[in-house]
Amino acid sequence: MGGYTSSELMAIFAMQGFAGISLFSVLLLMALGLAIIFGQMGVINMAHGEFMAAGAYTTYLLSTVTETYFPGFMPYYFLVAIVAAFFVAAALGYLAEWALIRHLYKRPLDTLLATWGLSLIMQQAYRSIFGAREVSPALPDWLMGSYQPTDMIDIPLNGMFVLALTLLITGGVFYLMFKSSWGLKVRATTQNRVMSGAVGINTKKVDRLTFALGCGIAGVAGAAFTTIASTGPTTGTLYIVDTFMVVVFGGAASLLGTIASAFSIAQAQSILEFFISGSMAKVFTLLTLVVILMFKPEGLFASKVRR
Amino acid sequence: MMSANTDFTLAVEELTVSFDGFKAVDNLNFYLDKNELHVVIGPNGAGKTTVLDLICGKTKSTSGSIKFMNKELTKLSEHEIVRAGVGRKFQTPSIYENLTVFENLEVSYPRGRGVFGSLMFKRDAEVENKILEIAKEIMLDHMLETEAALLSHGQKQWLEIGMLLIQDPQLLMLDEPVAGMSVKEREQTAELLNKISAGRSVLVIEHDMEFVAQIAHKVTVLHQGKILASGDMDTVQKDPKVIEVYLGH
Amino acid sequence: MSFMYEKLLGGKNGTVGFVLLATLILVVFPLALDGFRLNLVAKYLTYAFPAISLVLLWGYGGTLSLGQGIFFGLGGYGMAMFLKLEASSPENTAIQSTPGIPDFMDWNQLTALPWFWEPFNSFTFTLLAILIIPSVFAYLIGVAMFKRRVGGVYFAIITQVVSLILTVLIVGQQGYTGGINGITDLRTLHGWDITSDFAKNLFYFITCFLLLAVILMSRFILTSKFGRLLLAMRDKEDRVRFSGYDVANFKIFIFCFSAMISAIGGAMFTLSVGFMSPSFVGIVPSIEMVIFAAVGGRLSLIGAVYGCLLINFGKTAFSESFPELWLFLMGGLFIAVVMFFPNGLAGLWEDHSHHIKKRLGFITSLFSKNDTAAVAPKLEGSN
Amino acid sequence: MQDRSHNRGAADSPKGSWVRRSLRAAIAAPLAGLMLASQATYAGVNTTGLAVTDDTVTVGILHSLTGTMAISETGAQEAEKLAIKQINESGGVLGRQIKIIQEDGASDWPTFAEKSRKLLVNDKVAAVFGCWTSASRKAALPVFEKENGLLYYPTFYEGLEQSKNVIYTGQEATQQILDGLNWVAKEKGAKTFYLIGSDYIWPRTSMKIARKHIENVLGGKVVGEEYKPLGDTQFGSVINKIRLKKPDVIYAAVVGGSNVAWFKQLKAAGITGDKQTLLTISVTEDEVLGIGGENLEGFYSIMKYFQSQDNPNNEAFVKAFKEMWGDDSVIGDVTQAAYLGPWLWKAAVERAGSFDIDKVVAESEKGDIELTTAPEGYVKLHKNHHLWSKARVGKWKKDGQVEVVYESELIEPDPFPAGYQ
Repeated sequence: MGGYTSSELMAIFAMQGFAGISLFSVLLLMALGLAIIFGQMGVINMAHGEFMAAGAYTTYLLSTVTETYFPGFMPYYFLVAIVAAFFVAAALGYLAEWALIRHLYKRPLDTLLATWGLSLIMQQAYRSIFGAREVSPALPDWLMGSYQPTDMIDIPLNGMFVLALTLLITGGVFYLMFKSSWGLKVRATTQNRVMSGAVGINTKKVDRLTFALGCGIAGVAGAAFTTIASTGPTTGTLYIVDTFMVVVFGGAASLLGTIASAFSIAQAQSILEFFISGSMAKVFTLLTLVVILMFKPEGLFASKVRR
Repeated sequence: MMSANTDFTLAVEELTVSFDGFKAVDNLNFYLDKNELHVVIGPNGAGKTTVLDLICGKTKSTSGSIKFMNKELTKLSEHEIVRAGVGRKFQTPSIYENLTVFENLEVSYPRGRGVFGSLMFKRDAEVENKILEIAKEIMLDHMLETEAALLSHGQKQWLEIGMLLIQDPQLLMLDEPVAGMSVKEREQTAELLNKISAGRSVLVIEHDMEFVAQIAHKVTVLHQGKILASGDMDTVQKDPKVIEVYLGH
Repeated sequence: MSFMYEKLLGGKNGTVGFVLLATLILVVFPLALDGFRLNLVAKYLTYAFPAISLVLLWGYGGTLSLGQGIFFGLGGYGMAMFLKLEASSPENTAIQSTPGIPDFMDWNQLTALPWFWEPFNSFTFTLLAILIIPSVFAYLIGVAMFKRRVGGVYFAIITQVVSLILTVLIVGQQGYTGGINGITDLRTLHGWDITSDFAKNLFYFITCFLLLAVILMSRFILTSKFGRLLLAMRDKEDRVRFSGYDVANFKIFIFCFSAMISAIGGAMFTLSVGFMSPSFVGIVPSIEMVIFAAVGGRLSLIGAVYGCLLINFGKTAFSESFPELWLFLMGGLFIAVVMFFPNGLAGLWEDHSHHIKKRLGFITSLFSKNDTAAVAPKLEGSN
Repeated sequence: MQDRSHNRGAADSPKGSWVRRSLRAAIAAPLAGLMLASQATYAGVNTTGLAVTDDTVTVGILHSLTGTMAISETGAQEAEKLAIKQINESGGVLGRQIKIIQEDGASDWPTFAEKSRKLLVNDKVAAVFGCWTSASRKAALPVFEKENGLLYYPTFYEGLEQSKNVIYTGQEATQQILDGLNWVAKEKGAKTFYLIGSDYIWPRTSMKIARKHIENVLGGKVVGEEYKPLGDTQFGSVINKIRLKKPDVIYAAVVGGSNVAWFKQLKAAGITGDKQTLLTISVTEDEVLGIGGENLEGFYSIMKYFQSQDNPNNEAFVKAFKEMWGDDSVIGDVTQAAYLGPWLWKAAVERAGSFDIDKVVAESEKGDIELTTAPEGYVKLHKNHHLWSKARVGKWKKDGQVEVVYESELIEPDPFPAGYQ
């Protein structure tokens, strides 16, 4: 790194750190929903990426409608879109649980196959409805551009927005899962379905709502994602494996683990990318994860339990 | 820590296991003689099943030693422990429901245990005779071709015992062998246990005190991971600590 | 002979199913189809190798691998490397800056053949490599995973990640691998034109014979004590372990065997289609292989072959007439198989064969049961 | 709309289940003898058993209608159908109406090979217009060479190929790259370049040529070269590297979904057209639909064709295209190149007086087939199967169209450029 002034290096350091944090928030936002569905319920939802795409398409749809009919509302539509994305994806998730998942709780490998089928159907549905072309909603001006604390440092506004949104959602999930009575029911149900049923918890309802919540969060991730990339019918498939790695690496049942794991994966990937090519950075990151998981199959942060 | 060799079939010394700080078994010392049928009783959560898990290698101990015929078991993996001569029956009958009684016993037959051994395994007269012999012992010789899923609950328990017997273990560990059995089946099981304890050591976990009285040579009461009392049935039943634990709950 | 009959063919029922399949692919297809369609069927049949490997590994062993594409790809790439070297003789590549190396290396400014390509000049080495490299790779993964008792869902996800890694690696290291284009333009094998109609027909029959051989070998495994242990492990792994078996070794063996089978399929794919590309290594083909096995019936070796043929014929027919509907159909098929027909075609055949028997009378005395009959009662409770 | 349905009808008629077709083939076999007699009447224009009758000739269109590449390939197949429709309306080729058999490559390379074989062996088409990615062409190429078919390939590509059985109507790498670099060096005084592309053969080859040209001819310096995996959407680290190196020009060949993320993130990081010169060889009007004009404003593309090009040929073409495919459609470089395919084929066939592949190729190889009506302006087919064409630099505007700021002379195609390999 010869030939650069220390202030230049500092600036790069700061921005590189933010690039990692930005990737972290994307990974975490996507993994949170999966951590609930996979970690808490034990369902392998291969269609998780498609629920994310549902959120992204909802955002796109709202932006188009707003642009055409309520141009004055453009600066604010995005906030509405996030909420809408949540509910659309959650509703789809609710439906999927009812039609599909609930029959398969005892057969985790089969949920994997069935949800893969679901993902194919959803992809083709997106293609039939929105076309094969990648779409990208028009963003409000306040999401564009960057914050410049010094001459050399540019922190993208959309990255900061996604980060803030991630923190908000994470906080919400924590509250819901660990502080609310509903969270207690979810945790009780996932730990002992029969017993929970016996003490009067409507386990079917809990399952359905939990699944819907996970999908809803995926939808929010999709909405947030439109600020940095485009949406196509197969967008979801690009992230599903990474997302699973985050959850598995963190230790499936641990939300804190998911956060730590998203952070370490994002920073590793982003720092490696600065020095070696993108493909090799990805190969190294994934390979390291696989090797670590081989030595510690229960994930980094799983608590030791009696088996 | 090295413990001295003994004449006991099984010598458990200073055995401790903790799960995230919770000591399920705490500094346990425990010995088992040849030809002894030993029953472990105790309230729920006393650590009975955990002790069996530790001996057969399902759970790894935090510290302490388990010696089986002077062979240290704590470092061995499960299949090595089995091959050393320890058999274990699980609480709920653990048999292969999709296979017939004959096949269940055949799969447990101690030959062709390696990958290639199993590929080349031949069902010869020796195997068939042994299976027949065991089937008679567990009272299932008339049902050899029945699929195991169709057996009654008691018969499943027997089948699992038979799957252990066919390996001729020196130590047989049974976790609640009469749970869910009819009165008649209990009697038959008691008879079976008395018969098979000849020539080997048997360690039984049981709740049913009547059954315990029928079979036990020696009884140990476990409470919160520790031994509360040990001795013959009468002594144990009269022990005030035992009465306190059982009635205090 | 009785050994052959019982162990390899699986008794009367197995023999009938086997003979029917052999007749279909060795007699009916070659007579009924033109060269173009027959070559297509050859391609489909190469997918049946990984599908069969999944019957063993997943149906019987209870271990779902989402990485069979890895092994299919390794086998395919092994063969492709040999053929590419032959196609890149200095005379054929005189136009390049460095003649004598594969064209894509030249485009990527490589000036010498990488060391790991060198041995692929030998056909013997190539054949051995196709069998051994995937097995060794599977052995390494297997030891790391099964010895630590990683199974079920985690095994599925990790094998999936490994196949992703391999794809990214192949695409990223294009100077050594041909990148996303794959290794293309393969023409001769020891100077013999592999694109001729005769060659294509020959490859078809070789594929058929290898496939039938693989089925017989798999039958042998399943009818041995090993086969019963596989089922036993799938349902009560602890019981098997506490009967004195080192469970991991059995899983490793079947994983290696399944890798080897898949690799044979990959190698035949390269020969039949004439090239290999990373799109057969990745996540999507690996999952498609699972669906071939699932549609055929996850406990039926022969069903896996029919599953492959059915889906691929369907794909070709549909993509010609209703390309938009294909994914809907495929997705629906996944869901339907999982939810309503967990035993796939083999299960349907089983359920309906006695109805057919009534109607067809005499003929059904031959057809009434295929090989799946023997295992049909064991289908319940699979995962 | 009527013409559209006509096309579809023509394309659909040979379809149906393959089983049925095989049966039909079996029935048809005894009739083959009878057909020999009628063949005599057009034996002169077809001695090799192609699908030609007295009043029709069948060609194939082979693009991805499904899968990830469907987005890009839609325009190309639309343009090919438009050209064929226009040719038919003007009397066809050698007096024969063109019938289309369309096949779906499904974004899957072996499917391209499989369908090529079907078109050539089963359907005996006289020419195929198709393929988009290099990978699909590489997969199909051995089939075309083996079965002696003729493929018109529309995409700008890396070069390094010249097959007897392919006519390349897009530009090879040097035609696209060199003049653009000259222009930016001269116009912007650029000395330092940062090269970034998606990780596959076309960007890598293009960058290799660009680097040699920058270093050896322009005397400039390449300060960074970067390849991102296809489909990757995280450009934060790359953008930081670019900031650190402060290149005069970013030279980009990012494709597909990554493209959108790349330009969005550039804009978010404050790297915009008014502050930074960026030259891309992978953005046409098609891509802009996804990227959004506002994210591209002020950046430059080098292509041989832009929709906003101002000439009568183009005006008519754009009008006809929108009439056929809707007002919303946009036309990119490849779409235009695809439109040339059927016209070049018609010209070669009519000069050869035959549909025979060998004769058509021989005419094409004479190096003097011209099209004066091409939307991009005058083009000529070179002996080496590629087209003479001009390079154009366009500056992107917010509305997703360009202002053409530079136009070169006709550039000779050179698929194996000496000194650049």
